[in-house]
Amino acid sequence: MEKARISGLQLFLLMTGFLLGSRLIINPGTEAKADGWLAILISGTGGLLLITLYSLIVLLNPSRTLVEILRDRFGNAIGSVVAVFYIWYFIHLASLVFRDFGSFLVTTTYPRTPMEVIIALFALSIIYAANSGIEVMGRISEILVPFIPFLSTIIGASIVTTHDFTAFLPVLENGIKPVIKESLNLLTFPFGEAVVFLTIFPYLNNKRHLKKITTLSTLLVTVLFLYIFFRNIIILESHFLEQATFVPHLTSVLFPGINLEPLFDVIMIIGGGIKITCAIYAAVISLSQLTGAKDYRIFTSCIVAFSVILSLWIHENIFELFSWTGNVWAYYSIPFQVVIPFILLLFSLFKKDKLQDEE
Amino acid sequence: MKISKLAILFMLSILLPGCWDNTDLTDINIVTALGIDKDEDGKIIVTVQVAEPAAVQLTSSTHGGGGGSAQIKPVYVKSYKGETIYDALISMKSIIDKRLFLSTTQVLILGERFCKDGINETLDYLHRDYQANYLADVLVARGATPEQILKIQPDMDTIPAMYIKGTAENTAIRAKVERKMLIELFKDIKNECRQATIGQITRLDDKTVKTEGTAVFMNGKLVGWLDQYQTRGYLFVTDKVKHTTVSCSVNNSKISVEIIQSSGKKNVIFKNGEPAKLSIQMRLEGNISEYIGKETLNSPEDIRIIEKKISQEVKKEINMALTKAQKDYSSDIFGFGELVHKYYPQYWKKVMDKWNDIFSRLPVDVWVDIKIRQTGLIKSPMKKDE
Amino acid sequence: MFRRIKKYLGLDNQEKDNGAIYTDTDEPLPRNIDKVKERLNTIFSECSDYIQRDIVCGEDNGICILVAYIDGFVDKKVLNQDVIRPILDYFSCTDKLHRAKSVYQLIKRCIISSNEIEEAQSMRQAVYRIVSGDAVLFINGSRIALAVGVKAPQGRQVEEPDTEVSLRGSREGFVENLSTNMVLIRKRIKNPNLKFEMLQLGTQTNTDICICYIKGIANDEIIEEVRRRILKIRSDAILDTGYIEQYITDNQFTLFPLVGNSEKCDKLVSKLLEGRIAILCDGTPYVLTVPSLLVEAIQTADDYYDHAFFASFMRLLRLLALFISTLLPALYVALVSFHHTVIPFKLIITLAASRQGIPFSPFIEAVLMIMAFELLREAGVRMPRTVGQALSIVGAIVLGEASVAAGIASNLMVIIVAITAICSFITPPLIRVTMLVRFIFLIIANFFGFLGISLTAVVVLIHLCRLRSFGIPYMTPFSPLTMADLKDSLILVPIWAMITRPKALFQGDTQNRAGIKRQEAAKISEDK
Amino acid sequence: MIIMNYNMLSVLLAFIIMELYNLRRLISNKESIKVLITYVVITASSLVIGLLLAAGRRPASPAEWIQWIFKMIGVVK
Repeated sequence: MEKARISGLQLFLLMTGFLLGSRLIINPGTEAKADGWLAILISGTGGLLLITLYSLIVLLNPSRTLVEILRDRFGNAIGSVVAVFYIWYFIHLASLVFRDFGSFLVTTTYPRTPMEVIIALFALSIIYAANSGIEVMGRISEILVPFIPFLSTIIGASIVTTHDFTAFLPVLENGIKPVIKESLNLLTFPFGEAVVFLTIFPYLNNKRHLKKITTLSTLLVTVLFLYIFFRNIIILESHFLEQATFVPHLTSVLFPGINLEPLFDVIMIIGGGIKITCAIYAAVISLSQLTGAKDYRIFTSCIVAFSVILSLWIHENIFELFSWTGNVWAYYSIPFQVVIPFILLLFSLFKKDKLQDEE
Repeated sequence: MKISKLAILFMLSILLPGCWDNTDLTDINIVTALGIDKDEDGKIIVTVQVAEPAAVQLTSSTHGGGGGSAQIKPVYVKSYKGETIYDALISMKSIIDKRLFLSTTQVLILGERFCKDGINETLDYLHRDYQANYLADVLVARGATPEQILKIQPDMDTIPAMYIKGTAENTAIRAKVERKMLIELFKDIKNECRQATIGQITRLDDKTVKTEGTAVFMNGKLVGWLDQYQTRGYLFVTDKVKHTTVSCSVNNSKISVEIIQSSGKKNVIFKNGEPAKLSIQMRLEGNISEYIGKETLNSPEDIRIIEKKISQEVKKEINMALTKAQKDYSSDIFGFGELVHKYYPQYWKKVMDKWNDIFSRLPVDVWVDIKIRQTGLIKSPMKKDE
Repeated sequence: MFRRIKKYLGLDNQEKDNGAIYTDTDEPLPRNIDKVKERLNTIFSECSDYIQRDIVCGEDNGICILVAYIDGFVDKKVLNQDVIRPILDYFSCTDKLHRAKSVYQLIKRCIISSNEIEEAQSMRQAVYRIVSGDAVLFINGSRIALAVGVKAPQGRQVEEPDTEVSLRGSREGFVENLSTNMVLIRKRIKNPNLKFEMLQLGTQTNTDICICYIKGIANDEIIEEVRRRILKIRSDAILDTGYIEQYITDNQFTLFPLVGNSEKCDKLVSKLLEGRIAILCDGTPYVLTVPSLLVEAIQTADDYYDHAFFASFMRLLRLLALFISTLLPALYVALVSFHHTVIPFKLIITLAASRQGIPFSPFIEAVLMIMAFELLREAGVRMPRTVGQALSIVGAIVLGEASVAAGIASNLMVIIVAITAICSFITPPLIRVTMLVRFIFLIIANFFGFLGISLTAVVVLIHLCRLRSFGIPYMTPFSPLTMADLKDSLILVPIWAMITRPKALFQGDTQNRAGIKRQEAAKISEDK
Repeated sequence: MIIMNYNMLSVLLAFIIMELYNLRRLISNKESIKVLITYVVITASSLVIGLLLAAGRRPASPAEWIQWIFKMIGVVK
């Protein structure tokens, strides 16, 4: 484990950036149409529970990262196998964000630039960021993450088209089912993805504030999602939302006189960058602990390269990407985000005394 | 060492493939206006109006002087036929020199025939293309093709598109034309609860155009027009009036009242689970801007009389618009359907497809309340003292 | 790497040493004056400025003294008055017998009226004393030589530095003479806690280096670190603080200055009072300060003397200038060659019109213009001052006009390069950094537009966050966010509200140590 | 005749250079054989997949496998 410490504020901002991440590109709660706000509220509550679960695990296993906890609780062999799955999951997560990023830019601004080049360019800066270590990541998030809410607010502040403040009506037009489905989607992307932070929480300098930090971060993200959702639906109406490929981008070009698209690109680079960096960092740290490498940095470039290739490989076109993230990702994530952490928590609770005796 | 490594990689990744999206500003044609029409065979005719930046600057700086004899024209207009809009635009490259750049489109003019065939599906390209300008003004050309309108050479502005946009903006403030941006048109198209309307443009001569009136659509097809007064009535109901002047005559005197604030509220009143009637409530505030007549104007009662008269006038306009929409076109351009959808979703699901028929049968209750606040710099009208 | 090469060269030199070249050895001083003379003559052979003088006096000419010094280095009048005359007078007047042993003590205690007397116990020390400007007295029969400080005042007067001009505040700048500089500092901090640690660096030059700090304010760990790094320097020559800077900087592969420098006394003193450590070097007016943070680039000495509102506004302006000078050309290139959708309609007409007929792409155009500007700037700096001014006028007006008229550059590009140039002058410490970073941004903007710019900006930010100056993160107080230090960053609070010293420079408790500034603050409020 | 995607190849080339450089450091760091094997396996697999992608012979992706598995279980329709 790196000998580094991050402050509470840094963790808060890092986590907020992570959770906002690529959800800023893909409108939160589109599938539930006008009921998206309900889905956001439900998933926000669920996310709060999940993230509290993760922080509890870390609090019960102080200064241990994911791999060490897994090995402690499940035994060396099973723990290592589960850890390998987690590493795969983190890489997969990073590659999905890479892909979102790539398709977004290719669609909106760089139609003639090949996606692989854009992703590779992004990957280079990710390698640099991940190699800098968790402390620098915390510091960089301190500077960059506050831009996200700031810029999002600017984009929403004055848009020329007519506003319809009742656009979110009627409530539950299509029944509760799409709302549940959308909240499941939102719960697993992005809230549940915070399982990545099982490798980052241990670096917090003052563990007493961990629960407060995670709760605040989740709440802030939920509020921002609600804001973005209402902004979009008020400006664009619910019928329009489902049609657009990248809804927030659409709202950013509706500013009178000047086009705010570059601001949106900046938001996305920050959010997506932090998300990928966290995922890559988690994968690399876990891998180096699993193999017992002295320096985690040797794995960074090869993991990033792999996840770039994976991001190009994994889906053939944008529809596959969206339908897969919409339909499969939630079920695929549940074991990683809910089941295993829950078992870990149970194991940690029951074996707590025994371990303390050993220490 | 790490830095040098990164630097090498950057150079490699940059220099090997080259740059893709790098286009110089001098290599694009700045499209100021776009016209879309159909010919008899159902092919799409796309007209572009392209600005020549250098010429624009030259003409605007030496405007009125007219010194240069062989000046380049600030804009040129070209048309081309194709199967789709994109097809026509791409094929047009055979007669123009540079890539067309659509993001600067200020005005989009739709031809009458094109609108009659339906716009719902055909405008897809303008929605899909990343360069499309969602804030362009959309107008329907009446009695002329878009090409004829775009070919005007106005005295007032070097770029015709800017001139057209200016007139539309002007008239929209007067509430005599519906000013529709592309994004709002798309919203209308997408929204099944209301029907689209687009402002109307007509050509007067080769130097002037007039934007007044509104084109009414029904399921994406042009079905008719509203004249300027009906347009205002329609705009009153949809709460899009900003400043306008309503005139009327009271006892041989003519009064113009400037509306400074207008808020319209529409409602669908349900009885026994069925819509019973539509209600429209208007609250207006205005100032007297002109009074030609012999009466004095100094007591609150005088104001009351004017208020009543003006409210009747507004009511008349609203009723005209409603009659047109209900009886002639049976198209719910006001968006009453939206209210039904939002507050009575169960009922809406049943009648979704035949809402426009239901709408045209419903009686309407119009209620207008106007308050006149100020009378300008003088109180009583101009006349000789007796 | 350079250190390695230097070391290598240094070894080479030592191998080549033979009798003709003086080497540092701890040979003792010979008792016999003739032997001393012989040795000194071999050491200073072919040194025409080396002068030695025999004094023979006393009863039976029993006392032989050799005075050795470098011509021009010592004040001859003082030497004669304070050293040689008293000796001669004393020994000619007294009839007492003097034994050789007591002569040394006698001369040291009773005869020489000069204040600076030190003992040199070996040949090495004696030679060092001679080359550093003292007159050295070798007394026959004594194993200890006396070094008398009779240095003639050298170098220029204290004057206002050209590099850092201030509108308000002290005009005194440092000079080349180390002791004058030390006096200048001491003059402002009349406190025994102000420490000067002297060191000699450079195997050939034996330059005096001085580490200066205020004990109790500066962090002891950082002082120790500075000492450690300076002592690690193995070099032939230290000609300027710039040499030291390159040796002690934390990161060799960064463009950003991790060691600050200043020529102004009041600025340096305020840095010392904030807990920074200064490194002075004989022979240069530039004084290093460590740790140096990025935020110092937008701070000037004037800020603190002026009203806080104006100062804060100026700082925001300077930050803006920093951004403009690095990003503006790149943003322009990205805008003109990639993001036409972003430009407002009326502007795009203007831009396109100005680009009409320009044969180069915006990137090439920008590179050409910026290059031309950098050449002009360099020429202006290198030229004699009067010529330099003429040159800059020629460059700015004639070249700009002509290139537009010739259709090589667009009007807008000239404007942009001019604004960039002006802004780059606003933050002098970063002027060379912004120059290079500007090019990096420009190149990447030409290939990837805003995406490239923002990614590079993020990489630069990460780089800045990675940097540390003597253990202090370079981006402090912004990241890690130090709330207490924000009072002196972008926004400057009035001087009476600055009750604590920069927290980032301490690891320990700031409140206990924050005496001096607090007392100052209290004094000011009392005076009011 | 294989049509190669040159952009993809150049990206791959950049990564290969970086990873070879890294490999040198890995060896000089005297990491364990386990680390070396993991490193080589990951690098080689990304290289192989990258080349296949560049050649336009895209193998079935993990996403498709996962989807297939879920379809077998019956979670996803």
